[in-house]
Amino acid sequence: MIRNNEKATTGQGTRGILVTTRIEITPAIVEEHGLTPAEYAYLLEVLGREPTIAELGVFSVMWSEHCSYKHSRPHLATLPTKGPAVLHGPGENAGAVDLGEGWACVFKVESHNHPSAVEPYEGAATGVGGILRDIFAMGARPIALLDALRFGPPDEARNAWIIRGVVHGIADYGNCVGVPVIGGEFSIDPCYTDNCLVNVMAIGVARHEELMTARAEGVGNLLVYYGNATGRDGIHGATFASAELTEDSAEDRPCVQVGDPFMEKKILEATIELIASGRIVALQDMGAAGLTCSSTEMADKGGLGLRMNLDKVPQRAANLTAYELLLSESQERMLAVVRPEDLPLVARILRKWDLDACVVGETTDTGRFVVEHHGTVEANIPLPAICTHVPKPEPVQAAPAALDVRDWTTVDFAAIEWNGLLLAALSSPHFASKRWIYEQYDHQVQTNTVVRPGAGAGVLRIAGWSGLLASTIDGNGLWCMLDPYEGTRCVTAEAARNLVACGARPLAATNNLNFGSPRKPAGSWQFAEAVRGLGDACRALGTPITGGNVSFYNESPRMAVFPTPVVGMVGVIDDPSRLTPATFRNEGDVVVLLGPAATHAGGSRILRDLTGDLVGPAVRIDLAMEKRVQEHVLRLVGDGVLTAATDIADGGLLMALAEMALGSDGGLGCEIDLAADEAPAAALLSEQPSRFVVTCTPGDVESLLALSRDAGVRAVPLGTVRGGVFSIGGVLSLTVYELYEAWEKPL
Amino acid sequence: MSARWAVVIFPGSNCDRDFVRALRDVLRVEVVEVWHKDSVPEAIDCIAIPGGFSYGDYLRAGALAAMSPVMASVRTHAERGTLVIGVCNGFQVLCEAGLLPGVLTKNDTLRFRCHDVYLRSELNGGPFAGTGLPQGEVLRLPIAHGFGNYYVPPEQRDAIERHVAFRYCDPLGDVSRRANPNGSVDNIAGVTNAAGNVLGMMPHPERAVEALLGGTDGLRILQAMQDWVAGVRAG
Amino acid sequence: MLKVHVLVHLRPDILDVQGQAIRQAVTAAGHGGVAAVRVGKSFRLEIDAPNVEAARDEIERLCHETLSNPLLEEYTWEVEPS
Amino acid sequence: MLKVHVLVHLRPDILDVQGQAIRQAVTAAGHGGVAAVRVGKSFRLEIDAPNVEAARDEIERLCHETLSNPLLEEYTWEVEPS
Ligand SMILES: Nc1ncnc2c1ncn2[C@@H]1O[C@H](COP(=O)(O)OP(=O)(O)O)[C@@H](O)[C@H]1O
Ligand SMILES: [Mg+2]
Repeated sequence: MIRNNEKATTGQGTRGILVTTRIEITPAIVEEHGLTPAEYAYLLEVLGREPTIAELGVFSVMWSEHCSYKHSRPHLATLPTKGPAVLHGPGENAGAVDLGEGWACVFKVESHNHPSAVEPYEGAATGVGGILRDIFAMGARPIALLDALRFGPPDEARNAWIIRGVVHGIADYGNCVGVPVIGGEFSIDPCYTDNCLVNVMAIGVARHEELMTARAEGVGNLLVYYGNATGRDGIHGATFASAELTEDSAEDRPCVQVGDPFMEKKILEATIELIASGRIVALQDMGAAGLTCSSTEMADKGGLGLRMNLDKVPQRAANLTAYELLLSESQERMLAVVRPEDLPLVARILRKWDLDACVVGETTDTGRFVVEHHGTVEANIPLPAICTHVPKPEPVQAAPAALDVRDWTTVDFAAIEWNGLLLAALSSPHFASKRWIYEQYDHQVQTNTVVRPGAGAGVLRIAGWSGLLASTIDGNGLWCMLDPYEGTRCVTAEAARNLVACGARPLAATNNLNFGSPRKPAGSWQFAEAVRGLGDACRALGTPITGGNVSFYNESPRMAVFPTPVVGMVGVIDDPSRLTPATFRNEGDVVVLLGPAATHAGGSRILRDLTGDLVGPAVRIDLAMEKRVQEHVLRLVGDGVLTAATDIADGGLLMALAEMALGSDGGLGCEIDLAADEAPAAALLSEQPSRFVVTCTPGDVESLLALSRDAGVRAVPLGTVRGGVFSIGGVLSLTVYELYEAWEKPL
Repeated sequence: MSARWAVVIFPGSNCDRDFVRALRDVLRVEVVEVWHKDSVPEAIDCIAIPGGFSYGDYLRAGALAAMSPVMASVRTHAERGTLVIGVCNGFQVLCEAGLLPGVLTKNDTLRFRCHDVYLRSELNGGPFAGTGLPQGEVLRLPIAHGFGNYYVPPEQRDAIERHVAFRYCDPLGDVSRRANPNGSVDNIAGVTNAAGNVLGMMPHPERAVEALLGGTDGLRILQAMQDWVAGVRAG
Repeated sequence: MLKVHVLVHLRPDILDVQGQAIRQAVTAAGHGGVAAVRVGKSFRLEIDAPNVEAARDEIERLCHETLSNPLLEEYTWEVEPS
Repeated sequence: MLKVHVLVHLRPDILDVQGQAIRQAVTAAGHGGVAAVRVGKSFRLEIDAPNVEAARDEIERLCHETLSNPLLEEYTWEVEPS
């Protein structure tokens, strides 16, 4: 046994330190920890000796993609992150923007794809828990959730099991904590069969002065741990989330975590009380890589060091090793930095919620992460080596993958019977009513929900603030598969358009980048292109990125997911009386299409489902035009000209019209006529961006058309809102009831 | 003379703030928040037990909260005639505590359900209806629960019939099987105790007090309680 | 008809959040002697099979694939006298 | 430390919708032989008492007042070898 702490602290330790753990670090162990030989060589250089097994574990998780963003960081650095409204950009637990009147909105999206693929219920539930903690760790009370879900077709039993489990897991967790789910997405494609995508966005609000950061300050301040005790669950979750799913993953047992929403609710309330007391220096939840990541990041941000004693960590399993304590991803745990003199008050607040304040360490000025367990130093690592100076992976040769794309004109449109096509599309799980999902979510708790899920963006009021907050989350893997750059630009524009449709001015965005392996040329190229597109679109639309998440390795030996960036956006309706519905409101209103003409039906979700092929060409966007149309719609909303508005996205004009009918209370449909020279396939199915369907009273049509002309936005009257019927002249004729019967299909 | 209200808060309550806001900001009454480890003060006219997942609803919905220290004082108040309203989880707590008959079990759909329902009021005057909410009136209120399936054993049905407060119905007031969201016996959505001063209901009146959020029917119940207290005070 | 009783409990290394909350609440309510609680599920099945031997594989599969998730839970089963 | 195993099931006259749903699901998944399923809860307690006699009243109260709701459920318990 060695006790050569001194040597270790000065970084001159010898092999002797290995004795403490009695595990020899073989090349096989290094490989198991996901480190390349080059990375291991760098580790040896940093440490000046061989690592202990605990240290190897720490390096492994901190250098994993999940924590270090090593593959993505250079790309993400190109995103626009500044703007007049941005209070905190990427780098904190979550981003924050100014809403005015002293209010801040904190929001972020996180994925829990890999855990959900093996244990859908707990995987999704713990995903909700994690993103909520990111929000309240910033000092904000979580007020809403949105979930973006993607699965393989539910006619496969395993997919159906995953779908039900994920929805149930989100429901149980969010409902219990009491945060309403006010929107989301639900999309089906065979490419998500082996890797479902479960992205959850959370939104919180705080007064500016209540905002908290994860930057430790001061030497000799205490690290206070509270929440659930640490167990063996989820060990190496972060490295797990950074590796492809294989056949064996199902037996990758220790990675599965269980959620405890009751504990989450208690730590939420306690945290808000703690922050209000003004006695917290810094705060972070223990998420990926648990105690290690949360403590080291806070210390490193403050340029400090850390000493930690693992004997003080609350434990609920016998004989946990230092390795396990450092890497456990047990849920519902928080770590606060507290001045010693404030500890009694902090402990008193925690006790009210039946929580203990456990001092597990303190900040130092050494810049090192020193961990003791049972009287032995188990780790002694310079913090920058695991937090900032992470090894750079070798760049992967970026080459566009050859795609097997079928041109849309080769589809036999003459054979299409449009009534049947629409009904089939409406009853497909992708387009069918999501009521069966959002009715399992308490979408009204906290009594702020002004627009419930069901049509368009979710809208919240915030007591004490004069505006309304609109939010949406959007993605489209199909568009991005065809062209990751253009697709991502279109997705970002769609998110903004969703907000504009309800009358909201887009403010800022968050994103979740779901991709395959960045170590393969296709994945690496798709990622780079998507991030480039995201940056372009956000710059053009004036919506800075305030945070986000990257999920790589969404692939299995037999398939990779479509590149699927998901964009979450928040916006503001300054004048609540201008809130505009997404559904038909009055019989006799005139239906108008705003935006460019459709040129092709490539990228169409309906054609993909119909043919099983990737039907191209890719959807492209002119961002200047997009911005012009959006500003025009906001102007019309402001002038009170519109009675309803929705954007055109997946499913094209056909689905936009159908959804405006299906969401209306009174069974309102429409009678539409396409221009004589327009081919129905392109007109109805095209997913060409920058387009809205709006309605106005007959009396306002002239001014709507005139205003559009002045704004340089194409406006085409399509027809009229009618009770009960849904017809498109010469193409299809159905009743709203028939639509409804096809659409309302619970899973 | 305005009533003094207490809102009881358990760890895991999540509609407590909504209830307080409905009372304070909309009904504009005086409210005290009572933590589960404390007692409801003497000088209180109405007690609200809000919804949520007290103690995570682990074991059975409401069961662990029913054993908590504050419930002794709620019981004393209830016996003395103080008005008590339990909503959603609060209803489950009151049943588990034996202050109301019956029990709430898993929805027969086996799913959590959150949407608006219609309720027919079966109350014939009294503290929760007064004159503003006539018998047979149809209200529209939201539900949000996974355990709202009301059950009383057959031998107790006759006894509680007179104490049924609300039944799930269709928009026209028809109490049909289709209108029953959770399998509750006889479409029961709310009941009172025999004395008539304790009400439990699954739908959320405190969520329906502002037009902006989709309806104000919940206000009618809270206002009735308010008026009743004023009437009693006035003698 | 075979009567089979299946018990499914969380694996010992997994946090039993329900059990933990129940123990705290019953202790606070005066049942001081309760030192630990772990919660599981009990399934009473009736299976159409002449005897245990004929049903053993079916029961094992049922337990493994449907009634429990081996990632989180473990199970035991026994045939009850009918 | 006494190890007590408590089983709580719905009373026989109460429809077990969850059990029914499970039966349908397993039948659909190919387990044709499953004729009935009833779902209950299993609690494994550790009670600080020297022997069963000393703990009997406490256990009965716990089962009756807390672990089950007699309107819906019935319970059985037994002490397990430790
Ligand atoms: N997984 C989900 N969770 C909650 N709400 C959802 C989910 N999926 C869809 N919704 C809601 O259903 C409505 C229709 O969805 P979608 O057609 O994707 O809307 P949009 O075209 O506005 O993006 C929206 O209000 C959306 O928020
Ligand atoms: Mg969408």
